[in-house]
Amino acid sequence: MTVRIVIQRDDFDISAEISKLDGEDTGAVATFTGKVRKDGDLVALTLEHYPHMTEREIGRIVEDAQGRWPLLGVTILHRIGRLLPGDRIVLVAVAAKHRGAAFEACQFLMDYLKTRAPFWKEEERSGGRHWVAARHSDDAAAERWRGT
Amino acid sequence: MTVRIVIQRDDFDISAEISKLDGEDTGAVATFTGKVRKDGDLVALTLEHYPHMTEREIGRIVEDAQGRWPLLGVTILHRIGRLLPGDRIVLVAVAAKHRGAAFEACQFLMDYLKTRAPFWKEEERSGGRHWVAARHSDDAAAERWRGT
Amino acid sequence: MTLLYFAWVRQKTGRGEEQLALPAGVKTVSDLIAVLTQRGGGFVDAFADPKRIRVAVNQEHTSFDAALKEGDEVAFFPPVTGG
Amino acid sequence: MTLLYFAWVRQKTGRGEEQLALPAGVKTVSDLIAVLTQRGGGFVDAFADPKRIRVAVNQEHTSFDAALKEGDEVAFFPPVTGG
Repeated sequence: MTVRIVIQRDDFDISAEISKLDGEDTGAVATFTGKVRKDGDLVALTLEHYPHMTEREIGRIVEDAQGRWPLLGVTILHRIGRLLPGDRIVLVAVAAKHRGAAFEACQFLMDYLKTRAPFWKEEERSGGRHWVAARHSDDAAAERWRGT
Repeated sequence: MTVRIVIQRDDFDISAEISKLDGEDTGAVATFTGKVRKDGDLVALTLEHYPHMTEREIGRIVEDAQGRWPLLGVTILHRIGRLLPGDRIVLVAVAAKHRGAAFEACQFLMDYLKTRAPFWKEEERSGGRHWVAARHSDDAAAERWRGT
Repeated sequence: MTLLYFAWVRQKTGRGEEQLALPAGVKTVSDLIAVLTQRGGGFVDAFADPKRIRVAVNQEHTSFDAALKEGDEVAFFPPVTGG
Repeated sequence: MTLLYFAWVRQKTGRGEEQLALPAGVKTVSDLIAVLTQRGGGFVDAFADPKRIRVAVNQEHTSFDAALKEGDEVAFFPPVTGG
């Protein structure tokens, strides 16, 4: 089991990240990439995080996922700093023998990342800057894994 | 909405394929890559397909997905010919505004690809060659989308 | 009409494709299978267990009771195993 | 102990980090918030609506009734919005 948790300012290449994850037992790789969406007058997003806790919290989320599914590799890469519309923000990549585990673990990791990993987004719009509010839909998405 | 359906012998690069799919409204890209798993004495897999019908059937599956989720782009790339353990077989990539649609459509497309798209795998093992049998678990995976 | 055979159906029948005039009395896929089976040999073997055979008419999945007409493209194959 | 503030909690308190000896009588996160609020100004504003604040002690999410001891790292921040 390979686990890579990376917080960085730079962009990433999905193919390169997957190739670090891939083993010969891997039959299925599921990935999720989150991007800054063009959204009205949005100029940029700035991502702040809680160094050290971020890596530890994501590590706990990955451990939880490993207890739920037979995984062969997990990469979670999250960018920080100022990002523009079209920029990639986050990559979650999961390798497993079969597709069910890869798909489900990838969704689980994203849902928990959204609700547990200590990152905060500040938007710059033409009218000024403001902190993005947490979304109830993200809490609901994470909640559905409870008791499973 | 960009739809790309490609059947080819050559390998593919996931980053390059995603970049063809990506628009400025895209907030979420989910991908699935299927690979030839190292499996005991497996030497190679040879993939045969039904030219023309393959593209048409996958087109119908994509249309079905578009009716279920608000999608911005879909790429389905399937290799044919002789593949070795570790080789990529299939890529499904889905772009959407939000992650729920991207994840669900990606799973749906894989499940239907497995049970509807006219491809057949022949295994080469040290003991000889044989055609892979369809799996009930794949039928069950596709079945769960019925009535949704 | 055009008949196509894939995977082990192709191997058992010994051919991938053939042209055939719609045989007299053939109204459905089942009727066509009955005619093909009369050829004996590999065709008997290929269609011995109809539950293991799938059919597409004009490149759409269908069932054995689907109607056939002159000019149709009819393909026989095992359950698919791609992805 | 080390106190950390993130996102708008940092902006309202006007600081990202501070060192503090565990104040007398502070047993829980709630007690600590009461002491910080006594500073007035941005601290009152930052903690005005406790439902909007989350806390981590020693880099683990916890609740306002979590026990504190000298040397703990306590972080205050809004609900997270990464990913």
